[in-house]
Amino acid sequence: MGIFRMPSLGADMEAGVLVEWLKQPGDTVARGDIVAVVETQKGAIEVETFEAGVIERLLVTPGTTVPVGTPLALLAGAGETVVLPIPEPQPSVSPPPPMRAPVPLPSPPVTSPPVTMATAHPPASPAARRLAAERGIALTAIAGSGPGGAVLLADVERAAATPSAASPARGLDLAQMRRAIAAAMARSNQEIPHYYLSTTVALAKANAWLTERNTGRPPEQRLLLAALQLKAVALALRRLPEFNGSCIDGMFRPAEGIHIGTAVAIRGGGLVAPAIHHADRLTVDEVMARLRDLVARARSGRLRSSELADPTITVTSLGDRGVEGVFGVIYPPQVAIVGFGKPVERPWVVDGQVVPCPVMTATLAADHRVSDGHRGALLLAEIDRLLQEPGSL
Amino acid sequence: MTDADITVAASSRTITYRDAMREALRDALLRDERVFLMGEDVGCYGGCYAVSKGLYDEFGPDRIRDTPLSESTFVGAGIGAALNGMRPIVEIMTVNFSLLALDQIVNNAATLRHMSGGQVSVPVVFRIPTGAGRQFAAQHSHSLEGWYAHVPGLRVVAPATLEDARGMLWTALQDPDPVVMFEHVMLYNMEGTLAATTGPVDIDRAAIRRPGTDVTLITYGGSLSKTLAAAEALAADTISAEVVDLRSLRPLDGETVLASVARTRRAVIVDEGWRTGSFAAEVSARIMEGAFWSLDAPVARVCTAEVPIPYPRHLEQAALPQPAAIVAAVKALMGA
Amino acid sequence: MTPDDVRRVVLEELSNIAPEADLALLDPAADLREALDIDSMDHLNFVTALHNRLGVAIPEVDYPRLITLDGAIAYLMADPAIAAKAGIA
Amino acid sequence: MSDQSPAPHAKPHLTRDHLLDLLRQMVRIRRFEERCGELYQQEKIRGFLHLYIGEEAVAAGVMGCLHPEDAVVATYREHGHAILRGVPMTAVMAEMYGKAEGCSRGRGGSMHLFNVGTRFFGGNAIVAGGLPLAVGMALADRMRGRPRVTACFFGDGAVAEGEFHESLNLAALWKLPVLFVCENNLYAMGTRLDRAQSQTDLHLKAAVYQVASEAVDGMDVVAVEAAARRMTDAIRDGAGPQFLECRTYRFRAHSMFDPQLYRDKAEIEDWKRHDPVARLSAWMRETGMLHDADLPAIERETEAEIEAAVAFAEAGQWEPVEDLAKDVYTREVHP
Repeated sequence: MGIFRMPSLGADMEAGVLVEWLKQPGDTVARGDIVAVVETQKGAIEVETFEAGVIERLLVTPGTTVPVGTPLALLAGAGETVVLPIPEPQPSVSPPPPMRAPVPLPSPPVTSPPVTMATAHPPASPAARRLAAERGIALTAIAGSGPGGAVLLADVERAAATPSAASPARGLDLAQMRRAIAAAMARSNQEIPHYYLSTTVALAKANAWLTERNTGRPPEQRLLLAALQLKAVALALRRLPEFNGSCIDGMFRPAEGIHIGTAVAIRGGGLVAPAIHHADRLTVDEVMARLRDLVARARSGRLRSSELADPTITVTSLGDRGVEGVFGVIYPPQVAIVGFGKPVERPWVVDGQVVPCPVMTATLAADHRVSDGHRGALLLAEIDRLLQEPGSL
Repeated sequence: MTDADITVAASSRTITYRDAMREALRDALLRDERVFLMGEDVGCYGGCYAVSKGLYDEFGPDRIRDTPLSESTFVGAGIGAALNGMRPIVEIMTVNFSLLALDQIVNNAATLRHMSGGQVSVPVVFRIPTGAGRQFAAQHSHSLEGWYAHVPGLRVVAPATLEDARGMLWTALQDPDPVVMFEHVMLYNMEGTLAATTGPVDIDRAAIRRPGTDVTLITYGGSLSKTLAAAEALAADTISAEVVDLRSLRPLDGETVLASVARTRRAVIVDEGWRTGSFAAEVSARIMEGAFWSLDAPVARVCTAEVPIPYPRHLEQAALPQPAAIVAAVKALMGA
Repeated sequence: MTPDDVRRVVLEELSNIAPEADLALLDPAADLREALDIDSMDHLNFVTALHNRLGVAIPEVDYPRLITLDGAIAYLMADPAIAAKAGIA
Repeated sequence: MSDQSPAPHAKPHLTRDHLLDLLRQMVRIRRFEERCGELYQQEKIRGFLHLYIGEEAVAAGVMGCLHPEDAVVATYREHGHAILRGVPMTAVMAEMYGKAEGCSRGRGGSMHLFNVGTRFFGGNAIVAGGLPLAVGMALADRMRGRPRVTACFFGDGAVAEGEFHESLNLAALWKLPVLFVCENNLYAMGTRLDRAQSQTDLHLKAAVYQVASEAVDGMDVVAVEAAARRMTDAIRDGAGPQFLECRTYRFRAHSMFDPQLYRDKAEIEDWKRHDPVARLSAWMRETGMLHDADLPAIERETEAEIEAAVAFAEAGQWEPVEDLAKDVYTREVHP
């Protein structure tokens, strides 16, 4: 005999409210008879039985909401009594096969595995990011040639153009660089009669000026002592031009512009001295900006050849670490090289009083064929004087 | 009828998406006598999806107008009434039948203002049920929101939450231009709590339904729940997914989308339309144009397979975007 | 941001400056300039990167507090800008 | 089942055998639809389901007048038409389940039954969507000089669609061999005819387009058959399109999920007094054409046929998901 269940009356009907029984226990029903009224979100619908028989028992009282398939009443056939099957979990109709993991539909054509490297700050094209990640190059070390300075694939390829793993520095062939320096230094020693001068320069005023200038400025606009040093040398050369030029076959030719080659140490060894062009015409801020740019590109091997070929003098500085004094070797065909040592605290006589004062050793190595000690001393003195009036640089 | 008469007592109540939409209809009919509802079986029958059930008895046949099965004509008539001072709400039974009325919507509703040199505007709202999921087979399962979002002159919105179902209609009615509001058929039974005071909401901005840092999941309408489910599953794999509900397809709130992608650097778009020429393609193009330099991976799309929707349940589900496919797309972007 | 987040940013920037250095072996109490051969320009770039990614001011007077890795992390964690940040820059 | 003999318009006398056959066809539809209603409530059939109970006389009357090479275009209420046209009940039931053995490989379901073998060109779920198709098929027949008829079934709702007017005009203009069969059951889903049509005498609408048209009692299978035969003969004689308005009534809701708020029960009961199956069997009994054993025999045969169809559907396979994109194009195309 049968069970009369809550029917599914619509595609999106999950449950129904039994509103009213139209038949009572004991009533006989034929196939198609209306047995109950069910309320759905679309209104009350009369529900028929598909089995004939006698209503044995009503299982749900009017007003209750039950899910589709729930037994609502028991029907006995002629003379039978119905045993309610133990309410095992309502076996909803045999569902279609359990959904296998969705078949890989023509999924989006993902090209190479995407890069998951730390997202560098500067904008960079996805292609650039991917190659940089593969080659272990930090995007921050690459100045981009794309719009807004974005790093493009070509930028990374250039930076990545390094020989075998030997050279840790990116984009630079240190072995080849070593050979070039060696050749230049050897020639310098053979051809250029160096004479050397040094003097001690007080830095109190320069440091005070720098500290005052840097307060309140974000880091990228702050100045280093090196910028003042370079500008001082450039202005001093205006008054003593014989230290700014080249000497070829013993003949000195003064340079039209003051292009100061700034010695930059390369990590892991190596040295380059790219030029800051017309350093004398730049403000201190501009000198600093050029310096920052040159150091960054030098250390990532992205210097333009023109920048390496045409300094008219070289300045080498040990910064705030290293030793007090450095005597350079002149880069042929230049005729002079200025050196700045590590600033140190020293007793210093000011207005007859001995006070602690930061000082540094400034040196000059020059080509005796072109100049002599007296003019060299004037140059160092002029540099010293200029550094005592940092505001005028 | 003043505003005061429409306040609702309880602080918040459980309500379905369908009831929230009905409340919005009733509220609009009470507040503005220019508003009337027109469509097939919206009156005596109570609405194909029972959204307007009971309104016929309350407002009568003049403002709850059953129409013959003449989509082109009654949609055109709605546009005409809007031209002439009314604020019609035209219910097109499903997006599948709206194809018969596309000419009126595109060549009249969307075009009249511009074509007339700004002399007229068409303040009509089209409510259109959309989407698949109930085995209604190919002719009754389309998702064509992207077509409408292509047409200048139309605004297109897709309420995916109870707040939007309750709040978008009034704002759309205030808009002097035609607004197409898509209601995904799988949302009608969605139940949840809604504050009694919820009123009109904006229809311009996208909403971040779930903050995240590793990838941006962009979706709208009926796919929102599947996208949130995918985000949940990704969280278990320590992938933090941000879910952006576009809410409006035209205009598209590019600002919110691009800001999110700039932060997460990856984007997956979930759209029940077919991939080729889908709305997801438009969103992907805008990301490529606006956030290219921030991208760490190609923009991915999870769309409906390019087949007429089949009747059998297991094929229909295999064709439609599913959380598992969204999770797989994200993992592909993360190189996992 | 957690100390781990800050540590990750600091080490990332140090690796940009000294890519060949094995930061895992870095003694957190050592003077970074000596350990990683950092000159004044490197140091300025390091401070600039921290400023841009973490939004901390780092005036020159505070440079001495960035000499060691632990010192730098402690200094950065104490900065109000860090407490406000939700995630890694 | 259909009249095989190509003899020119041989008119079947209302013999006992012929009447028994009409009765058998209507009972097959009636029981099949009842069983589908039951299977839907047990969630075996999903999606939409539109039952033909009450309108059987129209399909039974018209199908008998069509030749094998004629064509049929129907609507989403097309189970009866498909079965009477010769589509095996097993294939139709399997399609209702969505099984791969279904007449549309399970992809169409209740509203989209197709069977090219019997030239049954489908149910169509868009109201009036089939009319332009029928006109086009008839155009091809006319251009190739093929003496065929295309029978196009649609409801009173379709009469409000633009396609109805465009199709009738085109068919009349080009004298196309189309039999337009309007199953006017008084309701377009929930909208009564007089709330949808200014002119409710539908066959007059067709006359305006110079299409020969006639209305007939859609609850009387003999009347429907006679009219349909007259019209198909006229079409085969080159008289051009014909329009047959069958005034009938559906005893069940529009579809499964319809509380029928739009009509009252008294009206349904009133129309049930014209039940086409009961009417034919009563008339045959009165004229001595129906013997006591006939109806029980028909019921038994029908029950057996339906049980076999359900068993066939239950045993059917689901189409493999890998075939999802199969047959989107005739030749493989990847967008």
